[in-house]
Amino acid sequence: MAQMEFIIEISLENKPAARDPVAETIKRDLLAKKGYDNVSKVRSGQYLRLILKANNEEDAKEIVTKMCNALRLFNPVTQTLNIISVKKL
Amino acid sequence: MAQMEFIIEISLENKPAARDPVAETIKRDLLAKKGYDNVSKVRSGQYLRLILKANNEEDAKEIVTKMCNALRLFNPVTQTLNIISVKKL
Amino acid sequence: MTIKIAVIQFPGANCDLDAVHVLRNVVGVDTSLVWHNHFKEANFDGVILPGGFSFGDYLRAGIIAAHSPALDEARIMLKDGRPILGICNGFQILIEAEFLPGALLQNESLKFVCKWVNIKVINNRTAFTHKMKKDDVLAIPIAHGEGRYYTDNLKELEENDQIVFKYSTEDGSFKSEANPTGTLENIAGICNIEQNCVGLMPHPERASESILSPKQTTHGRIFFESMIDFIKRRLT
Amino acid sequence: MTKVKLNGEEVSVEMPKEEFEKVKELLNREPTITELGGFDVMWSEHCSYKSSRPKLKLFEDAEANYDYVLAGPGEDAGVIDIGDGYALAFRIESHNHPSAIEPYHGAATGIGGIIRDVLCMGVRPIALLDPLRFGRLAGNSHAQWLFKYVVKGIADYGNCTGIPTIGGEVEFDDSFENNCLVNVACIGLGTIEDFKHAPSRAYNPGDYIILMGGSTGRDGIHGVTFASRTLTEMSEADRPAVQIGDPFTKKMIIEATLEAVKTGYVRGLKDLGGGGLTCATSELTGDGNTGANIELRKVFTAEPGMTSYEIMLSESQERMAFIVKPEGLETVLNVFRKYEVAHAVIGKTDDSKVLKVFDGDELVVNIPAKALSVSPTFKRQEKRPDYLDQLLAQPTPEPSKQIEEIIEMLIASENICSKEWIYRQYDHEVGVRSVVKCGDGDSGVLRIIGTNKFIAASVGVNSKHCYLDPYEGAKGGLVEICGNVITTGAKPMAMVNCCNFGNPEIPESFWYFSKAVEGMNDFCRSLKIPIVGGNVSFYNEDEVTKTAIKATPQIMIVGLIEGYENVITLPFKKAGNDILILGETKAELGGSEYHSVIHGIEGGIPPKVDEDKIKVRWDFISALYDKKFIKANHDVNKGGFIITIAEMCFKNKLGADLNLSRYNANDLRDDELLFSETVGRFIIETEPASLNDILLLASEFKVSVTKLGVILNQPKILIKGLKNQEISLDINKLKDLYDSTIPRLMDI
Ligand SMILES: Nc1ncnc2c1ncn2[C@@H]1O[C@H](COP(=O)(O)OP(=O)(O)O)[C@@H](O)[C@H]1O
Ligand SMILES: [Mg+2]
Repeated sequence: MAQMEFIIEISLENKPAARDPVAETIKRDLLAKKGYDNVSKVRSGQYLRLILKANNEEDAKEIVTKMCNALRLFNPVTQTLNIISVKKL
Repeated sequence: MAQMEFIIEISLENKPAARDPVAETIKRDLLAKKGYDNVSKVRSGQYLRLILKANNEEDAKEIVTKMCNALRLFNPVTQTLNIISVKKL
Repeated sequence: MTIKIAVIQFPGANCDLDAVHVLRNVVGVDTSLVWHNHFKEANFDGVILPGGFSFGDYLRAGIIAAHSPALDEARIMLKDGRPILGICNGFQILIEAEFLPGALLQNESLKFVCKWVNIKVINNRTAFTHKMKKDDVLAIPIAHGEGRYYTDNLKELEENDQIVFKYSTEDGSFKSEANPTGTLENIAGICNIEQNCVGLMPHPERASESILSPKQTTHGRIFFESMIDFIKRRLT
Repeated sequence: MTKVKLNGEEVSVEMPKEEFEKVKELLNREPTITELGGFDVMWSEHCSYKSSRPKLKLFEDAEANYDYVLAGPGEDAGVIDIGDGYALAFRIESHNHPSAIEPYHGAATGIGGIIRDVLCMGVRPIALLDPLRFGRLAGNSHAQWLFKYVVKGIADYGNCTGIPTIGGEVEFDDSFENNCLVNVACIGLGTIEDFKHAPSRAYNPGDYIILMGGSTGRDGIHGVTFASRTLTEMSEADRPAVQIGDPFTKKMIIEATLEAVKTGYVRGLKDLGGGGLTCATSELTGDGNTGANIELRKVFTAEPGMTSYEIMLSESQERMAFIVKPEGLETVLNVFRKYEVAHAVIGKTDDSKVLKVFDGDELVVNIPAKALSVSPTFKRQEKRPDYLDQLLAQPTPEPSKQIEEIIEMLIASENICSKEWIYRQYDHEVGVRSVVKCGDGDSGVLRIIGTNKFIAASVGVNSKHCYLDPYEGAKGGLVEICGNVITTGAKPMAMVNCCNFGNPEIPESFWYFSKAVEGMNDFCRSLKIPIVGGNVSFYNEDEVTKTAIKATPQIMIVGLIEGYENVITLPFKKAGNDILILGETKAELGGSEYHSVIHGIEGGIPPKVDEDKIKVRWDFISALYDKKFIKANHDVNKGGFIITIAEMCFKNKLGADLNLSRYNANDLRDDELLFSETVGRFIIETEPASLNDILLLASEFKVSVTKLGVILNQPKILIKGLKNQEISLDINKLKDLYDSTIPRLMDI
């Protein structure tokens, strides 16, 4: 089967217990700025977008998940891997 | 009109024409060296996920864009704000 | 018997020459600066992973260097009990390579911080601290942006006596103002269960000569002297 | 922008029409588009110094007049011989325009650029300094944003490359609101051999030309013409001229370059900065009296399909050009391979004196190698601004506040308070050389490992003084910065400067530049300080309000200390010791912090410099050092000498008991005596036992020395002998004010 290219977006986020100072700072600055009290929650993370070859969407997801685990792209003690989207290019 | 809660994901990235040394290094010094040469492109950024009250999806997008500008979370000279998704909670 | 120490030069490391200077000229031990791809454990009695910014610390401090072949070599040394010290970025690499448990997160202030601080010796039985006394307070500088230690298993760390140093005030108390980064329990350095591998955020190589210390102390030297002593005992 | 007809087609260039005609005349034909782009960039203000060059001629003779100067103005960095076989290179440069719109990457790539300038002298960069200017922080989120990200940009780049930022300076003033100044300086250390191995010239035909480092991209094309215009003239489209810094690649380039130079096969070295490959190849061959053939398609590009114009003019960061002996090619390439830095042999030098660039078979550049560097110059008009008379005539109002309150306000003011918020973010110790660290002395002091030598470096100038009198202000800057170096025990060795001014086409702005250059030149000649380099940044002018920044000729001095026992720090050491002041105080409150913070005025007559007196005073201090009389030393500047004394009390929580009745020869008002910014004064700590010897020596030298009081064991400053009242100040409170200002203002 011919492989296709997929564009896949992931985020690496800190687990709540490890705290998220970036998000905390944003929330604090928002409060200070006023007018943004409609924002109730903020989480931050690292964003990566990859283009890779795979057989299908499921395969692409699997490749990325395996790769992130094997390379420790995220530190499992404090971070989680979140696949945001997979699309055929 | 009653406001609803939205969950919105964004990434702040370097403009497409600008360099992305973080992504270039991940690709060259990590992925390629570890044999993941099926990955042809990497871009990196800051990921944010927010929960906020808004009238509708468009409104939610606008609030987030304004907020990022007001807090100077990114600089339009070198970066873009990319709205990944907006969903009603 | 001559003792040979390796300082690994990872791409982007920048305290490598500093460590070599102190080992050679201050401590007086035979030391080689070894490019990370060229490192062969068999030639060395101990290894130091220096501070700096390996691979620019892009993505996360230490993660790319953790995949260097040098770590496979170092793993052999880890297993057979030879001493391994990770200083600052070296500590981050040891964490990412899973020589040591936990994670080093961005400082709470989100800022890089460079200053002289005090650390208290919690475990003085490791390869790098056995010439110190328990509860000694050492003057030593830090310089990092990602040094907030975190573990989801503090209890185990404590039970195994793996906490080696904690930030403290000059008189040894663990007040929060003595904590420069928001690190868990003031933790500044830890070791493996076998105690031959130590990682810490502060820079002993910057605290080894009185000319560089605000109070003319040389506390950093004791790390390296302990290591030499540890190696000698192992070899006899 | 000018529209010109090139081979029948209309194209836009930055250069005026006359210069386009000059290009045609020079080539005796129409240029190709790639050639024209090269001229356009190389003849821009930023690259060619066309407005400033006639004036800067004053500085040109450093190499000839001082035997220890190895390289002077005109080189990528000034270089001096500091003995024991070591060479010290240093340079300062501006990155104002990019930083004003992209503070983080603008500042970061500024550091990147200055590192390259020093590296291409063949030496290891060992220190950075960063004099900065912003609008006032209080309630000003734009100024806060610029300040925060400029500091972060410098920190992230400097820290990552492992070069300590050992000092700097900052002022906050409304005139920098829309035009912040980000100047950066770098110091490099190597052996004299290293330096000789790496001239920025290609002297020999038949050598290889290697491009090494980052890939060449479309980012940053025409960055220098951007720096040669005022900000508001630009369209959005100009803005990607700000590039993304890559400190990791830079660190690899540093190590690979130094190792390559050590092989002995490198015969020339040049960084790629403004003007990119065009500038580097034409300067290497033009200055070396050779020529070259370049194969453009050998250049590794970041994206496919780049035109020859784009490749030749790209200002992509992190690139170096090497001239390598043929027999050493493999050895040098192996070094680059080890560090995994991208590289390509892009051509060879020859004896044609012509720069030829081939794009495949097509010859896209074919010009005399020297042609690009013979840019036209402009004789600019200068005119003293009319507003100055009125400003200078402004009197000092009677103080409406108590002296204590004034002192508290001054010490908490943005321009006087502690700058710890900045230097804590800088790794100022990497390299294990930092002996006097930020905040402990007026200069950073570094040891030279393997010797008993130390270098001291400081940078700064008082923009408010220069605004009122650029001639005296520039001289005053020299007095202060030399003073900063002297207080740590050093002898000033050489100076580099960075001239930040408004639009040179406006006569009033050009007058400031002209007078400042004259001031620097006159002072340096009479005090025998070689000027070994500089940089000019014009067009720091707000197009909307038509106001220029306050004139800011930044001055950097490097000094030398022989022997650790001669290194002096700022804090008071011991209660009971004497506090002396060197130099008299005059009623010189013009442009002072007192005027601005307390009275909200900018005028008055600023301090004047008396070179003869300064010279004797420096000689006198040197005599005191020889006798080991000085225990602490700090020069007096912003806010006057009480501020100086307070700063000396802070670190060791000591105090001062002062009686000023013996120190008012000029019968000044209390505010004049306390807050005047007369330049060239020092506060020193000495032991009581040496007082008589010191006073004797003072009368021999004919310098003014007065004992102001003694160091107290309590954190208090007591002042007697003023006209009005006795004053008591709490050091802990002052220190709190001093420390908390910037954190408070920045914690939005
Ligand atoms: N922009 C800066 N970067 C780094 N260090 C700075 C900066 N501004 C000030 N400093 C440091 O803060 C200390 C005090 O600076 P400053 O008040 O300008 O000195 P002075 O007392 O000579 O006027 C010095 O050690 C100086 O190097
Ligand atoms: Mg000073």
